[in-house]
Amino acid sequence: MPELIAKSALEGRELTVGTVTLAEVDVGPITSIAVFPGGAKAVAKGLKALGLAMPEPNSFTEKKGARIVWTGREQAFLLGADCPALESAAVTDQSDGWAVLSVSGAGAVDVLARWVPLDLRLGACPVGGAVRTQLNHMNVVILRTGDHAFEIMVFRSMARTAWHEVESAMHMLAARSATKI
Amino acid sequence: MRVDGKGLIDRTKPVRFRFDGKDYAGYKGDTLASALLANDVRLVGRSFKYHRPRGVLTAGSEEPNALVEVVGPSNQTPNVRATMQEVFEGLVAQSQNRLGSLRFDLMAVNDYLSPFLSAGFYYKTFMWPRAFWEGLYEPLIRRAAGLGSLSGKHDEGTYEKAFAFCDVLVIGSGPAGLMAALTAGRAGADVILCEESHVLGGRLLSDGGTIGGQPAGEWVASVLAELQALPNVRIMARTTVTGAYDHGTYGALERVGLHKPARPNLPRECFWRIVAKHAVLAAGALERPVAFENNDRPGIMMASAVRTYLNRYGVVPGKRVTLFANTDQARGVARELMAAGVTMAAIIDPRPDASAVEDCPVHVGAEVVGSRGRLGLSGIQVRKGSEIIEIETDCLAMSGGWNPTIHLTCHMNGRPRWSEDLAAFVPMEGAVPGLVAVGAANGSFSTHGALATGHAAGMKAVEALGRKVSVPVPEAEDMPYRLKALWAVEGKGRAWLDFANDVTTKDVKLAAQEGFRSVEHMKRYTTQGMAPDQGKNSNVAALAVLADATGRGIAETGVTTFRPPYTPVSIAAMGAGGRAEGFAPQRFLTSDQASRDRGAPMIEAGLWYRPSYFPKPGETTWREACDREVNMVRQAVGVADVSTLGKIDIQGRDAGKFLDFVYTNTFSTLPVGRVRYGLMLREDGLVLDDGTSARLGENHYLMTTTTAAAGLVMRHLDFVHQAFCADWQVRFISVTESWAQFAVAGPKARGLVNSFLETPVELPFMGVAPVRIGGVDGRLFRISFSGEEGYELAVPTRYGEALFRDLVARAETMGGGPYGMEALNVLRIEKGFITHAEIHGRVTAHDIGMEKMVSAKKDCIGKAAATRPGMWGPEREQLVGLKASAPISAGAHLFVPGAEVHRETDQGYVTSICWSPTVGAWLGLGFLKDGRARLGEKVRLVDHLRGLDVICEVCHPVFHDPDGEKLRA
Amino acid sequence: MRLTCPLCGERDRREFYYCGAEDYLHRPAEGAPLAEWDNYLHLRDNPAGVTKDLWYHEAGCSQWLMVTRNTVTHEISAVELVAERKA
Amino acid sequence: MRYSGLKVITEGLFGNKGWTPAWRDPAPKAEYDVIIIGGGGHGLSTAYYLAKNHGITNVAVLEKGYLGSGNIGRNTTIVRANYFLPGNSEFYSHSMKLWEGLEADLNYNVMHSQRGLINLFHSDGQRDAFVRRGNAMINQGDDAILLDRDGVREHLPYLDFDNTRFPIYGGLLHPRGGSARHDAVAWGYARGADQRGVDLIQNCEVTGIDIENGVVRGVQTTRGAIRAKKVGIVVAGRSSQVAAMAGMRLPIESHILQAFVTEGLKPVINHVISFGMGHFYISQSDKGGLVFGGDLDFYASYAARGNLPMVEHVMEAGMTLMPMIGRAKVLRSWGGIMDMSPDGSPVIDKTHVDGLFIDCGWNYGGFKAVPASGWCMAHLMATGEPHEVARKFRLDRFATGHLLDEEGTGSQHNLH
Repeated sequence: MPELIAKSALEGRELTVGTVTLAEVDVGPITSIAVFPGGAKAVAKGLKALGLAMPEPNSFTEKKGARIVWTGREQAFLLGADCPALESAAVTDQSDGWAVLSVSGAGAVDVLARWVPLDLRLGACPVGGAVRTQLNHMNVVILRTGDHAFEIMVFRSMARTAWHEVESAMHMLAARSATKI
Repeated sequence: MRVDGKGLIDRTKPVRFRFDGKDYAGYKGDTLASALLANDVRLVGRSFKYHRPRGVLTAGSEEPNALVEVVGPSNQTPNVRATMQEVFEGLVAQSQNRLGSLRFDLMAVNDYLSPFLSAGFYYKTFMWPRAFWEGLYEPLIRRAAGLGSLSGKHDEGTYEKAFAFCDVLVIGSGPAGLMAALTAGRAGADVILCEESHVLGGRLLSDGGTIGGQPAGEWVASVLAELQALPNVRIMARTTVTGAYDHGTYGALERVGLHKPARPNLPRECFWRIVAKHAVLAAGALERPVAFENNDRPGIMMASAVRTYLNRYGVVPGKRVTLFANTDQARGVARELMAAGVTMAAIIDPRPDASAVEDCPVHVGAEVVGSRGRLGLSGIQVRKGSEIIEIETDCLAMSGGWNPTIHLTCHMNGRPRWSEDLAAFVPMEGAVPGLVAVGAANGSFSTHGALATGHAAGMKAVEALGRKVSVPVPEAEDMPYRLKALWAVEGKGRAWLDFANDVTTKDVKLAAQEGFRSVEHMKRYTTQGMAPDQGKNSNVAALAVLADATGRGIAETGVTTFRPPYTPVSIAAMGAGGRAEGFAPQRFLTSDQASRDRGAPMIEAGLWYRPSYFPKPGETTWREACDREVNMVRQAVGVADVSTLGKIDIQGRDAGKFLDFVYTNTFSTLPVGRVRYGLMLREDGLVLDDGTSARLGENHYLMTTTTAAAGLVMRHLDFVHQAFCADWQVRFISVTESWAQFAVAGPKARGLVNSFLETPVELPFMGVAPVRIGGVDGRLFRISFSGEEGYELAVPTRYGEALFRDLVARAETMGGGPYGMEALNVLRIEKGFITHAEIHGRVTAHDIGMEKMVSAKKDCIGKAAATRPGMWGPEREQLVGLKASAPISAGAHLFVPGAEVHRETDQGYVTSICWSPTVGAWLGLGFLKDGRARLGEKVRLVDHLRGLDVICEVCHPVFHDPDGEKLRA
Repeated sequence: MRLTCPLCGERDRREFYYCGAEDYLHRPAEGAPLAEWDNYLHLRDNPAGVTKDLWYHEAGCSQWLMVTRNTVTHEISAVELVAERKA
Repeated sequence: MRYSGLKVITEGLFGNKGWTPAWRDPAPKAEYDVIIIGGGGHGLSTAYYLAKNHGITNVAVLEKGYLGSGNIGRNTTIVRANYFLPGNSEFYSHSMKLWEGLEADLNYNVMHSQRGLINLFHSDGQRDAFVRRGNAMINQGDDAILLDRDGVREHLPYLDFDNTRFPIYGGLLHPRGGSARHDAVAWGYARGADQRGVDLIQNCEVTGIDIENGVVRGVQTTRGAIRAKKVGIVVAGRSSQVAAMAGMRLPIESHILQAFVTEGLKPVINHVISFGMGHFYISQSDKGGLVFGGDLDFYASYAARGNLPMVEHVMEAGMTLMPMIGRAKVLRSWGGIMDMSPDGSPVIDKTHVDGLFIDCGWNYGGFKAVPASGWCMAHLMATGEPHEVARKFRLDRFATGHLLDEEGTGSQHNLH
């Protein structure tokens, strides 16, 4: 039985238009951690091994390449590291469920302002922010990874639609700035 | 004509454009209206009903008359306001709503028939003979109605939508708006300043005067320079705030590329959703026309518009101008025109105590009572006391005072307040939470009033934001607004209120005469205020005429409802992104490309695309492929991608208990490694969804839902969990996207599957086990939707395409191959399995013969409501199988053979059908009254739409392998 | 229209799904008479004024929210998590 | 005064001075035989048919605002008889027959125009559901034609057949479907009822219902108390408030439905068209405006105005289905208050109070039901028995489980 070849949702696409770069990102394994009622302490202990803890709402923390992203009530996604055994939490592999797109560059906020019903300017969404919201009609998790950088997690089967929509906004924004009077 | 030394246009940049086939030239910064007036073109349109000649009335977006079609290379835009369309090189526009040329419009015959076309005439006629309404009258009316024309071609233009957030949204950039933006901006607040026009400054650009000792234009330039330099201030020109919605949300339309030739990716328009903590409405006021006989001729314009064309565009609309106005402010127009060398034929002021001291003849206590000039004004008649004076004039500037632009403050059903001394409606305080009106929009008509109230509103917002700032208010004119309200001049002839819909004071009086006394009845009966300008130029005067005709005050008569949008917004802008495939996300299977490579047509299944069938060379119809695929599964082995089914991972000590609560049957007793079919009800007792759930571990289940109900079920589980058992030890998350899952079905399925497993496994029917496939951890289920021995092989999605290609290739070596949705549907019908065609939301467990699955030992969602009497009984239709030798159809209805075919004799309906190569007959599933008691009977299947009338045999839904030996082989 | 999710913060209405009045939280006990189920599923105060209804933060944290809201002005005075609501 | 083309000419020649009021504006009497609460389409048609069919003319219609100020004054004006459940199909079929004689009956041009209604479908599953509906319509005696893709293209060439998210598989054509001028329907029935002696009393809000040991005696209003033997509650979106005055809790939730009209355009759409994969239906009025709507805003509300998310969804649906309307500009948007019921079908029934009747639950299909609703409510109030075609519109059907759920979406009020 030959080895099965793996394929990412967008096969590593990358595109720059104007000041904005759009690219598929490999964030490594993704594991959902959903704490059972009363299980917070046990989970905290389990996560200490990675130097991490369950994050505050709308934020993510990073330690040595491993990120823990808030994704709901007593729920988080562990990115980029294998999840330690946590007996008082529901641990579920989500690695293949999501495609991750990075949107970076000076115009990144304006591009996302075309589709995301949230204020993504630094003041309202600082680096280390993680928000569950919409990109047009798709549910997404948006991580603020830099002053001019975001990573957007979207359902893998919808990756092409997400890419198309961000790309169309990039072209329109570039056309606007090219015709500034 | 153009005058020198005036206007903010760029005279170094001439711009050529075309109107109604003739070429003209204007300058950069001109609007189509100003450029046409500069070329002495006065006739620009025709009115809706009487097709009377229409000329430019205003200089803003409230323009009722100068509506044109802008013709692009591949499309055209109707009803464009010439007063807002900036000219650009190569602009092509044409007049609309005419039969023949603009000068000789055959429809103008209506003007002579006007006595018979009074308000509401069409309610009283066109009723005889009955067939004539749709045959003759209506088609004529429809062809005559409407203004501009759509091209009928798809709109290929680029449009966008965007979100914006701010502390303070300032609407309008006149003195009040600039002052509010400056105050908030200097305090460091996050400000957005929207201005409808392409230049900022509002009335200051037209009325001149001085602010803080410097000319108004210079003050505007200095404030704009400061605002542009502030990083916390965003200026949005060409952006109209169109609607006020809940909780500080505002709609706004930005004209992005309409003033340029089309460019790739440059949006024509952008529809903004702006969320503001505080909003300042500084939208100014709209000047009011006066209704007098034949006050609608081209050349009769608003006084403020004449002033704007002079000072912003260096254009004078006439050579001998007259002014008819009832305020001191309006006199400025006459003085500035004379200063620019234009002849002022006369000033007519209805106020008997008005000043007569001007550099031109002044008639005080006088009124204009008529006008002449078919296609453009040539003279007016003035009545003073009993004397009638004839005056030659080609441009009459008129002003009946000002209406504050209060629209946005009334978008939440707030009614404005009538101010007796201003003779105008002013906003009601707090009608829209967070929105405050300032300047002329609030009845403060002087420049000082605007600056002071704009500053005050800015300070209020700054304090509310916890900031501090001190900004001096520069001094400016504070002329009192002394107005003697003049709505209509007494006279016999027709005096226009609504220039576009041709509604005169006679029509309003007729409405009152016929009992339509409410202002809403008057509006609908006369269509006053229902034209493109939505009554901006006529509403207040019309209700004043109605008040007089019904013996009530204006305040008591009241206004009609203000509704978004403030000015019309294109469907393409508000629908940006919806065009073509943008309307909804596309979800692709990992096997998508592999299926397309094999020529499989992909069909929409919810948001997913799934292969319909896999045609082989020589096969011309889908049925040929489908029959082959069915036989292939029955006789060899078939592979199908079933990844679209919803998959929900459920963990925790109480997971079993939780499933018992949402499913009718019991799952807490399911052994680890086994799978069970579950039926899920809505709380109203009807079937929500069905599917298999597997127990992977002591506290670990995997629920499968149908493709269609995946989202619905997830939301349902969240509700049941959070509302009724939030404290249980159970958590769940969707893993639909994490697994690629393939059905392998047929007598050779086990051989195919085992050839992929690193260590073959003997799975019992309805069993599940972890497996290793090609170095990858997967799962193997032994479940079957085809009725054959069947498995479902699941691997992490990244390996999906690879596994599918290998499975199909190997299946083909065994006489099998891929099968699509059509074959899958035939297989499941042959086996009597249901889909949402059967569980369509009006069906109980009893109806589909599954009442025994409703466990008596435990409660579950929907159990109680399912016991309602109407949910049981023989009159309900029950699931049955149907067999026929002739083609049958889904959607047909069932009758007792020989009975009359009518609703009362209807016995049921057909939900799914197929030609079954396995059984060699047409098979169907459907619902029949008391069906289970009628197996073996004959029923008559009637499909009027497809012309089918077939006798069928009623049978048990499971046609193939009823005892399930193949499943358990 | 905007709702403030207790976890995610203030969000545009488009992120939420509305299912109905707060009555849905008071599920009749097992064996309750059908009249109680008619009340639970169908009959509503449907006030023109302040009411409590149920919203699901579909695009956010997937929490069901109990919102105290005025059906005439759309003013929202309170939002709490159904899972953590006071009894 | 009879209306006719001749009358329009003769009056026109004499300055239109001769036209008399379309209805009187009487003050309320102390007592009537029957009081109808609600001067909208259903209230006025009920009063008209009480007088015309049953000779009961000592009737008052009490309207808190102006006649036709509710949903009849703002809707997408669609008239259709394309329901498929027994209980609904006969009712709307009856209404359609009444529509077809309405101009002559009322001597008022309601501009009912049957230019054909097409429900589009975009999958085999949707086709089968529409075939079931079409066959039910024909079994009921109405008209339905199944169009394939090319059949739709013949009628509606401007739709996007090539570059759209959900391809058009075909459509169900309901040739007798169409539209009418909504205000004219209210005014026609008002004039007809007034001419037969019914008192139409505006600016008269009902503030209480007088009941003595289980029997209705009359109502309290802002213009004094009025006694009556029979009282009908016909107030659509406000049903819960008025029913509460009689101690009743209804299976109703009031919701906002937005609708839109564009600036006037030359004729470009001749049918009523509904999109199958999103909330969008459209027709073009005789004045040239495209009149279209979508779905509820989906939260309970009496604000009679909506918010942007649903507006944008409707526009996006229009753009994917018929991008040629892109450059038509929305002139006005409004919101009506829809009385949503747990199965999407109405209630025309007695109540627990003797002499008190209820007509509500019209969701957003009330306009096409105006004639039959009035006909059947008048029959019920006059005879005490439900009319044959409205027999299933019982108030207790939700408790008993005899549902009429056309959408099949269950008891959640806002899903119909």
